[in-house]
Amino acid sequence: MIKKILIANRGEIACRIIRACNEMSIKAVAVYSDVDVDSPHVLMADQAVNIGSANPSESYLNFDKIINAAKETGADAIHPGYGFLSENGAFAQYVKESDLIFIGPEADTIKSMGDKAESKQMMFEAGVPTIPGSDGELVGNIDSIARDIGYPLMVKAAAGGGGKGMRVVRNEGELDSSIEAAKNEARNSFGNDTLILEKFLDNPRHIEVQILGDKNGNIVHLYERECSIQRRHQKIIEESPSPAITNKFRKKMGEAAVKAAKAANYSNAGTVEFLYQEGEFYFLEMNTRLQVEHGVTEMVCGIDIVKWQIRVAQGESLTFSQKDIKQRGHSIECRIYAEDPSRGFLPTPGFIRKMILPEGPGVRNDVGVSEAQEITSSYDPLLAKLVVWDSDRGSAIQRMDLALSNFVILGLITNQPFLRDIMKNESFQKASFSTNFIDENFKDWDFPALDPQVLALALLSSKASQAQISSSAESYSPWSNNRGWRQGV
Amino acid sequence: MIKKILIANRGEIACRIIRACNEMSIKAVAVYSDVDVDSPHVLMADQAVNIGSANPSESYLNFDKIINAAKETGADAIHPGYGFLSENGAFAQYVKESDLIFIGPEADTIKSMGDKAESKQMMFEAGVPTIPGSDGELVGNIDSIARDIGYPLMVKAAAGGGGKGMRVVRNEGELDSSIEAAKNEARNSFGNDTLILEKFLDNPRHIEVQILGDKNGNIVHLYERECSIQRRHQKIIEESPSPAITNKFRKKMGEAAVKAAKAANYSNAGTVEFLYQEGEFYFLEMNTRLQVEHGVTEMVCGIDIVKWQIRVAQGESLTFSQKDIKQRGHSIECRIYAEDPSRGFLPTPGFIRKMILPEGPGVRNDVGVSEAQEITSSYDPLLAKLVVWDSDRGSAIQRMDLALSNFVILGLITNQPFLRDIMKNESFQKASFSTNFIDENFKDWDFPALDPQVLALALLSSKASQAQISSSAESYSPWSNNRGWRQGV
Amino acid sequence: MDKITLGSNSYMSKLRRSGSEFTLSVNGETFAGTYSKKSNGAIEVSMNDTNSIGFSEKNGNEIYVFLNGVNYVLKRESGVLKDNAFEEESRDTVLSPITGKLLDKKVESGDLVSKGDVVVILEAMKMEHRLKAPRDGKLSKLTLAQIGDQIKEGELMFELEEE
Amino acid sequence: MDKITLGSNSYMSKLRRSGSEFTLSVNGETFAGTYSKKSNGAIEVSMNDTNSIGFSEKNGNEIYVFLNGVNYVLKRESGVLKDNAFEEESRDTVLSPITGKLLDKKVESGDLVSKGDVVVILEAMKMEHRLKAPRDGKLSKLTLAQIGDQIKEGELMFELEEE
Repeated sequence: MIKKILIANRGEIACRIIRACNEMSIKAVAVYSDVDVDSPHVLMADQAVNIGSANPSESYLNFDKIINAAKETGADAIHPGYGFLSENGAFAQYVKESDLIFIGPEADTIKSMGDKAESKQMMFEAGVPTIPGSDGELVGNIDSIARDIGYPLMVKAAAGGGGKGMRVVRNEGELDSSIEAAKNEARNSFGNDTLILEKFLDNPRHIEVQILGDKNGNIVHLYERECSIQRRHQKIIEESPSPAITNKFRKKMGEAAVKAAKAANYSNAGTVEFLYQEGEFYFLEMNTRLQVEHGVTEMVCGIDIVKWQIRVAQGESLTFSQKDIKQRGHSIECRIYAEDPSRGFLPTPGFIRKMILPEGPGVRNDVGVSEAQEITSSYDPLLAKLVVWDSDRGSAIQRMDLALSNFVILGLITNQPFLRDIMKNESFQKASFSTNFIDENFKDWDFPALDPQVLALALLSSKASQAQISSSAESYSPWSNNRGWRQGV
Repeated sequence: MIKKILIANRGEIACRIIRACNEMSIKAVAVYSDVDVDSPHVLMADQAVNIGSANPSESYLNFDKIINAAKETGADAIHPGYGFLSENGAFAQYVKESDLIFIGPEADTIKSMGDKAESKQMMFEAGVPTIPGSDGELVGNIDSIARDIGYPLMVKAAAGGGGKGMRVVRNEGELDSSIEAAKNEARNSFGNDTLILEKFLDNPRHIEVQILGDKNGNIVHLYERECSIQRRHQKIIEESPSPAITNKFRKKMGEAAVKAAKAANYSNAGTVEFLYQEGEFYFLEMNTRLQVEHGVTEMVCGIDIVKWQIRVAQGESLTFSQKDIKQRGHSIECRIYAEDPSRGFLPTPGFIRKMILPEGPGVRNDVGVSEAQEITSSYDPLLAKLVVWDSDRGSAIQRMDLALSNFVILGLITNQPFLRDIMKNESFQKASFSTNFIDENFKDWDFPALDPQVLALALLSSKASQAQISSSAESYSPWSNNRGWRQGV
Repeated sequence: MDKITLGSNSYMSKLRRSGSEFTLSVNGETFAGTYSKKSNGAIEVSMNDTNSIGFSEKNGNEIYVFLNGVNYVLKRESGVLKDNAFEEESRDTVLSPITGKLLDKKVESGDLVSKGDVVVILEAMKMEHRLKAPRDGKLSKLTLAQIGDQIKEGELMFELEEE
Repeated sequence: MDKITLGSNSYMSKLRRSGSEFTLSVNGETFAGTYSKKSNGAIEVSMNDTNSIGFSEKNGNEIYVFLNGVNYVLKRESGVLKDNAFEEESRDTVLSPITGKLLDKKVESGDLVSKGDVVVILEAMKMEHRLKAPRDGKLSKLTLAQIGDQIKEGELMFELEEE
């Protein structure tokens, strides 16, 4: 049985995992970089260890510092959260070799799923739908390969990334010139002009399925999440169930995800991401870790995913099977980011001068920051996840809008006003959207014109009290010596 | 369709109802007494009307002031919450005669259920188990009546109340002297020595069933709540489901409650309270209103009781039937009171200098107070209801203990430390308790001996900043003129 | 020397600070520790190899503390001499345990009362509180407040003549 | 007269208080209202028959406001003369839009650049931000910061020679 877990992460997800540990009577060890000394995850943990400077490679990404902190504090397991080392197969292996339990799938699984080509091939062989394409290097009769895949399609540099060497081909007439252009661009960008062809989905939804497996071969899915509302290819609003699919289709996707997980010999929590368009779905990738948006699944299925991660990591079997898992009602998550939606979602560091969270029935706050905290530019700008549940999608949207309107945060620009506008958007309310939703509906979003009352209130404001402004950096800190820290019993 | 609701209440339940209105796009009108001018329910509402002085009979209990406020603001319905006018049949009738919708059952139902003898008789006739007794005035062969009921039994003044003229009779030998004593006491106290005999339950549980009915004759139950943890006959901890009963028994109680509600021609939300002992349950009373502890049922059944109260009040039919209602997981509520558990639960007014609410998965805060608020001695000392949900009772207890331990409230004595001790109590954890639980386990409860760290922190404290101490009473208030108040759009 | 009281326990305490260090004496025992203030107003205390973070505010003779998951309201008497610190409350004097309203006076000044007799009834937060005679005796003092008047916690309600 | 800016909108505003009353002028229009401070630090504003309660704090040239369910960060320029208040930002000067780290400089001072050419790359919160030349021209100034150095929002990154 696990007695003490080191959480190799920070922010809201570290807090989330510490809570689960506390509730399971497991001690929680936080690690923190210099700038995070007063962060909530440090204050919530039973012990905390300073692991270096703000630069992630010297702290949250540093294998040895994390393993050493675990050894020093007598932890017997490491939970990587999401991001940082969570999908690093070498780290998972190193944890195991250090005689610690890695709370996640096996290192080999992480590695295979991390290689996009290998994972796609594995899923294709397992019979999971993948995006039709030229199956490797484009040779032979290109016209006929293209016809087999069907238009529109995408020509891509095999070595590519970042949109370079990529062309959408709408019809046969565009094929030759697009291949020529992509080839040139690929040669110039990557020194390699190998191309592949793939079906192009111009209006897809991003729908993913939550997977949970134990070490005894039991794998279930916890149904799907709709994650199409994205900006810059990053999700900002997620919900469960997806309003786009029927129950029959839902079952089919769930079964495909379980098939994918079985093919990958999966244990612990994971997510199979699909693209969905016009009644077809295609494997996109598998995330071998806890997902940011796991909360909406927990609300709808009534299963605590983090607690189950810990249980299966210590060898326990799932106590339920697929037929026991039921979706109930509807859950939506909004990610509250320190970013400016009127300027391309630029991150906006600052100092949280005041924060009041929404409360009430069906409202869940997963928060990683607190009042009087400096939000630095060192890390991801995610401040909090606001999750609501209600009996149906319409009610959940209204609950979310009310909760957002009760979310007070002063001291930095956040996407809160933007999220409220999305809740009021008709296409969102009708669930008629794809991953292009933000571009199509909010391309030139600006903050609203000001009511004179706002200006009056602004000009009536007084300076914050000195206490709130004072920086925490100068205060005496027991952690600066890299000492362990224990909260009294 | 209801467009605007006046909430004839204050505190957390007024806030709860205002939230439901907001989510249903219904305008909410708050009423408030002079001392409540800065209370959260006033600030949350779309409009607020001052209805008089702190004395309830001049404000929250005053029929005309409330009806006038509804008329002035153009409200079309009144929600009474719990307490105050919620079980006043004459008020319900007055609301109806004023051409307003009363959000609750019919006035006649409220009146019959408010008369303890009438309601018991009605339930007995409907075939709902009632506590065996002498069915009215005690005449004839008392010994044989007593033998029929069985010992222990209770002799009670028919006109009684407050424990006067009441004797527990353990065996036949005590009968005559107890009757004599009760008679004298009854005569002295009430000028009426009529007695009744009733079976005495020495170790009962208080289990109640939530009822929901529409105006079209559909009545369902939302299963039971266990409410045995009481001090001074007032609940402080409630949970659902009850850990005391089997599923078969649960069904039986639910059916009895529906039978009771049908006998009373019930619509809207209500609660049938039972006493349970040794495999038998007995009708205690019916509460014809929303219950304080409705939240635990909402968490377990996934049904928003307040929203349904509003829907059925405007004539909508229930969209689900009994078979659709399922209990899932376990929910516990702790009532956070301004009271001193070391001094007989005396109320402890004060000023809330700091309040930080617990957050995270499965945690719900129903709060009626805020930081920098004066808690006066004018009203009930309930500050907040902390509700948690988890997959099973053991996990829910651990979640509640963690949530309580994250509930910061400075400035007045609360029962928070006492509630934490209950969560750690073995009998509570084993669900082995009756309504005598507090007396049996915490009769001489005292605050814990202090760790030197607490004393150090106490002596390191500094005075609160002036801003926090300043009273709100002197500030300019737009409400003092009894004007309506509108929050900007 | 301060006398700090919580429930039925009292602690003769003294704290001396020097920079971020302090010495605490409690009922004769001495502890050394360090402390620091956090940006959110919390205070971190390090004592006996244990670090804890909590909140603490004082107001008049009350100190409010949150530490390790428990909220405390402590009473403080400053400058108390150690000798008379633990004196018992008199059985002859009855103070109001609450802030509330005077609902009724059941006897008059000078009356004889028996142990358990109700002398005054107070009301706060919708509940009645009956203050009873702690022993048999003669009522030498009774509150001059009128029925309906506000009463403060700690206000003298009545006194019995000395035995 | 203050110039208050949010997003692409600016407001020439002036507020005069007298007791609990105030007069607000916005872009030439005038409003009368009253206000009061609440015990929890909130401010209630009454204008145009509407009462609203919100929070407001200022810090340097920023004002943070929460009102009617929306959080705002407003920029304030004090004592602005009305005439030059709406002057456009120069297309010749590029400031850092974020606080972050200098990741790379793609050209050197004095180089010729074409519109859209990346000049410097910044990093904040794990994301890259590419600052591009707003027009063709010659780079007359380039930040002296070294790669890896911290950059503040509003710091001059580069300047193009006048046309």
